[in-house]
Amino acid sequence: MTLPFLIFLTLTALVLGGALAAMMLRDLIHSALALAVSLLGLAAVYLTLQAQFAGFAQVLVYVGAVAIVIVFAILLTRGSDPAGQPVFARGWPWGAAAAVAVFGVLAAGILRSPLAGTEPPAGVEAHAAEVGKHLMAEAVLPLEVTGLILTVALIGAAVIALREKVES
Amino acid sequence: MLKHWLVALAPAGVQPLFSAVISIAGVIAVFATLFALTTVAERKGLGRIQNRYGPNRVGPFGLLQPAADGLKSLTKEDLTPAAADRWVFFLAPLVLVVPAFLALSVLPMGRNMTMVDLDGGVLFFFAVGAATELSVFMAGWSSRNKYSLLGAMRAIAQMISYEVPLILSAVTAVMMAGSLSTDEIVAAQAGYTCGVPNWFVTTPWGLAGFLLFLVCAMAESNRSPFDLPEGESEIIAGYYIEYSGFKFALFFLGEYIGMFAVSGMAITLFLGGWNAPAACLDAVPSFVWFFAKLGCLIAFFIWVRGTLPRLRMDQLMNLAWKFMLPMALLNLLVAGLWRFAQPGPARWLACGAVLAGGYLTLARGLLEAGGVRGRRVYRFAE
Amino acid sequence: MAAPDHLVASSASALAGLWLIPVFPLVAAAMAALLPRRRGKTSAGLAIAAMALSLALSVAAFCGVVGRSGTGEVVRQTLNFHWCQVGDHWLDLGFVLDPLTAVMLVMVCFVALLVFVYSTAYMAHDDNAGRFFCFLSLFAAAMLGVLIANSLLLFFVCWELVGLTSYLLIGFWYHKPSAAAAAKKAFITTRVGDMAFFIGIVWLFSRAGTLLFYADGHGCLEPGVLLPSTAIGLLIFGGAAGKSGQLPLHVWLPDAMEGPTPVSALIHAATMVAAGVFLIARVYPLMTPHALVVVTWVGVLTALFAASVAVAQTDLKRILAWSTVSQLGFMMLGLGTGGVAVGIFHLLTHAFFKALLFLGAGSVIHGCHEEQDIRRLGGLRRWMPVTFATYGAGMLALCGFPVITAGFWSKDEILHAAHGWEVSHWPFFLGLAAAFLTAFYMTRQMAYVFFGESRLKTKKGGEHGHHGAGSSQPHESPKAMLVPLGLLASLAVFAGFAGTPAWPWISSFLEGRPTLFHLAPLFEGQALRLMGLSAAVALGGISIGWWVYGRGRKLGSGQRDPMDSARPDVYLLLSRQYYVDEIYEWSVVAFHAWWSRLCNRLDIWLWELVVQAVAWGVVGLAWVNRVFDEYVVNGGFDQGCAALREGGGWLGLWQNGQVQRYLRLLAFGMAALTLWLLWGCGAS
Amino acid sequence: MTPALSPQLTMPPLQCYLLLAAFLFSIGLAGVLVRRNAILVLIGVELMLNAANLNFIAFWRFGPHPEAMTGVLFVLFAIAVAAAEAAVGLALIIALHRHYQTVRLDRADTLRG
Repeated sequence: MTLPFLIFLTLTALVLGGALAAMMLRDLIHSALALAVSLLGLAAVYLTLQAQFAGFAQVLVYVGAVAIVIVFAILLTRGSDPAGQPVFARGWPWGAAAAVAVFGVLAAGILRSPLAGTEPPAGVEAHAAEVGKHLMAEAVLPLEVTGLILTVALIGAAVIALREKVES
Repeated sequence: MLKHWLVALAPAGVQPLFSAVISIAGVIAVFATLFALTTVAERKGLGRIQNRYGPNRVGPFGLLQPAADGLKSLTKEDLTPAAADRWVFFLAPLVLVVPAFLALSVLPMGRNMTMVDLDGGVLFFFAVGAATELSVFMAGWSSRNKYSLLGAMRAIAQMISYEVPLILSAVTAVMMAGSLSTDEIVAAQAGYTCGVPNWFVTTPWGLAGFLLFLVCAMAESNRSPFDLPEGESEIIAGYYIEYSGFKFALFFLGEYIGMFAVSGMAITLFLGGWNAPAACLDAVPSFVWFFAKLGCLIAFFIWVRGTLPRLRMDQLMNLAWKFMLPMALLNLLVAGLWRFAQPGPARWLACGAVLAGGYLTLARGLLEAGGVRGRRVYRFAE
Repeated sequence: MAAPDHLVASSASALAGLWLIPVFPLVAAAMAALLPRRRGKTSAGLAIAAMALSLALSVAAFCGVVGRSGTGEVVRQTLNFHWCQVGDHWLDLGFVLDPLTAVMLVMVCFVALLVFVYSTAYMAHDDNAGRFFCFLSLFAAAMLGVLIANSLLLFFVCWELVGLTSYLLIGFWYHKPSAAAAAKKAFITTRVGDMAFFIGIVWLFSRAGTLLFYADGHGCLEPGVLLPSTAIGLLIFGGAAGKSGQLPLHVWLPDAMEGPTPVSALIHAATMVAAGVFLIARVYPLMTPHALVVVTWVGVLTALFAASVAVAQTDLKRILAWSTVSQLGFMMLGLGTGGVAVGIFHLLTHAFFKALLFLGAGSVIHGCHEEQDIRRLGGLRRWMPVTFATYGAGMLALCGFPVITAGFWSKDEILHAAHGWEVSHWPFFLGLAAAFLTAFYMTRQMAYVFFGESRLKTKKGGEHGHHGAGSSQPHESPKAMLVPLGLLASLAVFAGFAGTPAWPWISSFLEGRPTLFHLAPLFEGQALRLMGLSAAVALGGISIGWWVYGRGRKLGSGQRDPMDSARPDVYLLLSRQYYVDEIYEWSVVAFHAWWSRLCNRLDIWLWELVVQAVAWGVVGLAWVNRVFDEYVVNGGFDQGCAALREGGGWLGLWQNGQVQRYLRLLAFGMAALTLWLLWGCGAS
Repeated sequence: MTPALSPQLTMPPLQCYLLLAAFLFSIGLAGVLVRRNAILVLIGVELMLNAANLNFIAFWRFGPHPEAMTGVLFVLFAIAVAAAEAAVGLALIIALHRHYQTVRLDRADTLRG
């Protein structure tokens, strides 16, 4: 029971707890916040994996942007459905069963996989400079494309959300 | 130095932990005091600006006023609205304060006086800064109050809008230093050329970036003239309207710490961090310079708060999206130009010209968008 | 009589321009068709410009041919190309340029150009002038195509196009029922001839395997390719008769005068109706002696018949139409007895003076407010002297006034040839009679129209917007109409000298012989006697006509025609055109009507019965079928459908728009897939 | 924030991370499959994406060639794309809300067969 393992367990608890809460809670705002918590935990897990850059980006994007946007959406669509309705959709046990099945299969696969118990190479660290070099070297095309996608998504989201107003 | 001596006292096994604890304690102590001083300084400064005395009763020159306030807020009844969402209501101030302190942890306050030297330091800074918005929202939403919710909405809109130019203007410095680590950025600004320190602010792009960063910093820390979220005259106190007592104090603290943090980041990025303004002054301990610069910025903040009126919402958004963002992008471009053009007056002229042109066009467009053309009319009371 | 041998100089230089000749008017027609309706002037300009270009090109071609001629053999350039493949061999089209084509080209282009110019004035006040010039250009294109065609197929195509445009132009004023009827009549009547023509073409193709006229020794006109057969010749002559209004297909031509006068001048006097003659001249090698006998007889009979009918007509243009028919008969006579040169020579001269006459008549009609009845005209020489002079020239030419007119020489050639015909002498005498009658009725017409005093009614003044209301005075026509008249008049006088016995340029040109001038044949007894005879006949006709109608005698609607008073029965017969129309009415048309009625009866009583029986049978079967359907098939089918619908309903439950259900299925599928990957693949 | 953690301290083995990712993924999947609120479905999708990211990072860290940074780069791109996806998805949800006055997925079944 080394220190890293303890840290890992606590973070796992944070992540999974947050995720479960996000999925189970009745109040949408709560689930959004729980999501933020879970993602924060995940970012921490990245840090334990020496992927600092990814972790910080995770926090910046998810906690700083996505969570906020989700909250906005929740507030904007509030009051559309009367309260006191069942949280779960019809036939939700099937869904749960499906999820469980998937988890079972994945877990089985992971446990049976030959990769089990591979030792991590030592002294690996994702330095921001390294990441930047790679981003600018072999991953430059994906980078540009991502920028394009983001622009398109920005405009598209604005258009979709605006459409009704434009019509009326 | 002091720190190292203390650390040496500790048993070897727990030295890392001990050093960490010591530095954290030190930082908290220092900035808490700074916070206290700032509050009183601000009140007195505003008083002077508004032609009155300000606090001058408690202690000499009212210097003990903050202590009195703290005591008051501690002893005040801490009440929670019945309809409030207790947990969120309770968590919101913490979520505000903790990241603010975390953000402090990457600031180099002096030579080898960075608590945590991450190589993604700047990124980390902004990442934890993002938590502020969440906390503001939590506060505004959980207290089930129209005004607070309005304030929260305003605050989030404002922060999201201004975070973009903030980060973009910071990126210029990162580009130049070629690193995200705050230490290296400061190191990149060390040294002097013919007496002038090589702080980034001494270059055209650096100056523009610094100004942009400063404006965005004001907006991020909800200070006047960007204090719409807590505009007393409009929505009484904004998102923390329902908070009282110690939680309110925490919010107050959080806001100021946030201000310190962002000012510190401005210093780190553009004002050469803890570097002395002149070679001859290197003997002075480095953290002095850092805090001196911090003091100047704080004074500047107070001055602005006392001087400028509050913006309107549309003006706020116009400024963010129609001026700050394009300006920051242009500044990014200019930084690239600077980086790859060979040194000389030509470089200066070119970059300056580009920035000036962009500034003029954007400013004109902004004025037209805001509809604030024409001479200003002064009215004097008889 | 055709050129024994020919020299095929396929120098595309001369021929490259050749195909352009019809293309210009075609383009003009297309553009005019695309122009807005009101732009009559523009399309007129287009048409005239195109015609002028064609004229220039054809003159160039003509000069080229003249330059090459005189070598003792016919210079003939051809340009053939594949058109489409039929079975295993090609249908070829081609152009030919030989003296015949060249002469005709120049004539057609020249007359057409004059008529176009004339029409600009004549149709100036017609709203549809644009359409008019479009059709006219189209006609010119088709006609030129006929001339330069080197393939019977191309010839036939252009021929039919000519017929179409003739139809369109006769019915140009389609709002007049008579015009529409005349157009239909012309179309259908010529169609009868064209049917024969077409059968002849097909037959020829089956015999010769090619429709090219001349193709380096493989053309159907060239010796040794096929031995001519009388039947084919007669069939082709049927087409020619239809187009040229020979007996018994002449009925359409007089009615065709319903069209605008320029049309009558260009199409129904100068060019199209002459196309029949040209056809015979073109395929002369196919004409066996027996066929030529038929041609001769038909020609001469037509000449006499039409001339006699013309005597008793009272409509200005109808008289000219009948005289056209009779002159065409003369041409046929010339072809039959004298050969290509004789017929074509008369064709050319006739084209000039008949076009002249028609244009003059048009000028008269134009000046007298659309008055066409010669009994209501009169004394016009005072008001329109130019028209009078030119018309007189044309009239003399038509009558064959000795020596100084073209008609005299060409007709003299024909009579000469007829006299020299060894089969029979009758055509000669009949021709003389026709010539006499021609002179007679032309004199009559002149007397009616230009002499005596005016019998114009003053009622027609207001009808024409373009004359001031009430100005009932007949007036001279504008320049645009007079200039063509003058040109044609000069040609009507001088064209004849191209074919005098002393200097038989035309015939020698057509047959490729060098032309030499010596007066000997002119004064050689036989020719001299014949010339004297025809001159006497012409002068006699004129003088008798003058004796009967001239001399200031009272004429007009009030009085009966002198001939009428003399021999009413004959006059009636003639004026009714020998009742040919009526005869056709009683015979052909009546037979058709009877036959159709019979077919109708058969339909109603015989076939109807059969159909009814079949129908009842079918209905009975249908009943059986229906019973079977409803109680046997439908039962099962309905159940099937119901089952399908049920199944569809059940399946539809899957497609219930619930995203999450789809996703669940997806998830299960994914799980299953992964399982298979893990164990299924692992095992194998 | 555990920069003090140095690699020579033995880390938990790969399966732990993979299992965590699988569990996170399943939770997100379950949320997608059982919640009626479209926004929550979107949240579930985000969770699944993050599970995938975790896998990337883990494989990068434990993989034979960490210096290639493949996993990290992939995660960065995934994060960017996920942000875009969230924006568009939420915009869609808002449009849905405008159209049907609901954000319940089982109400938006216009495509019912």
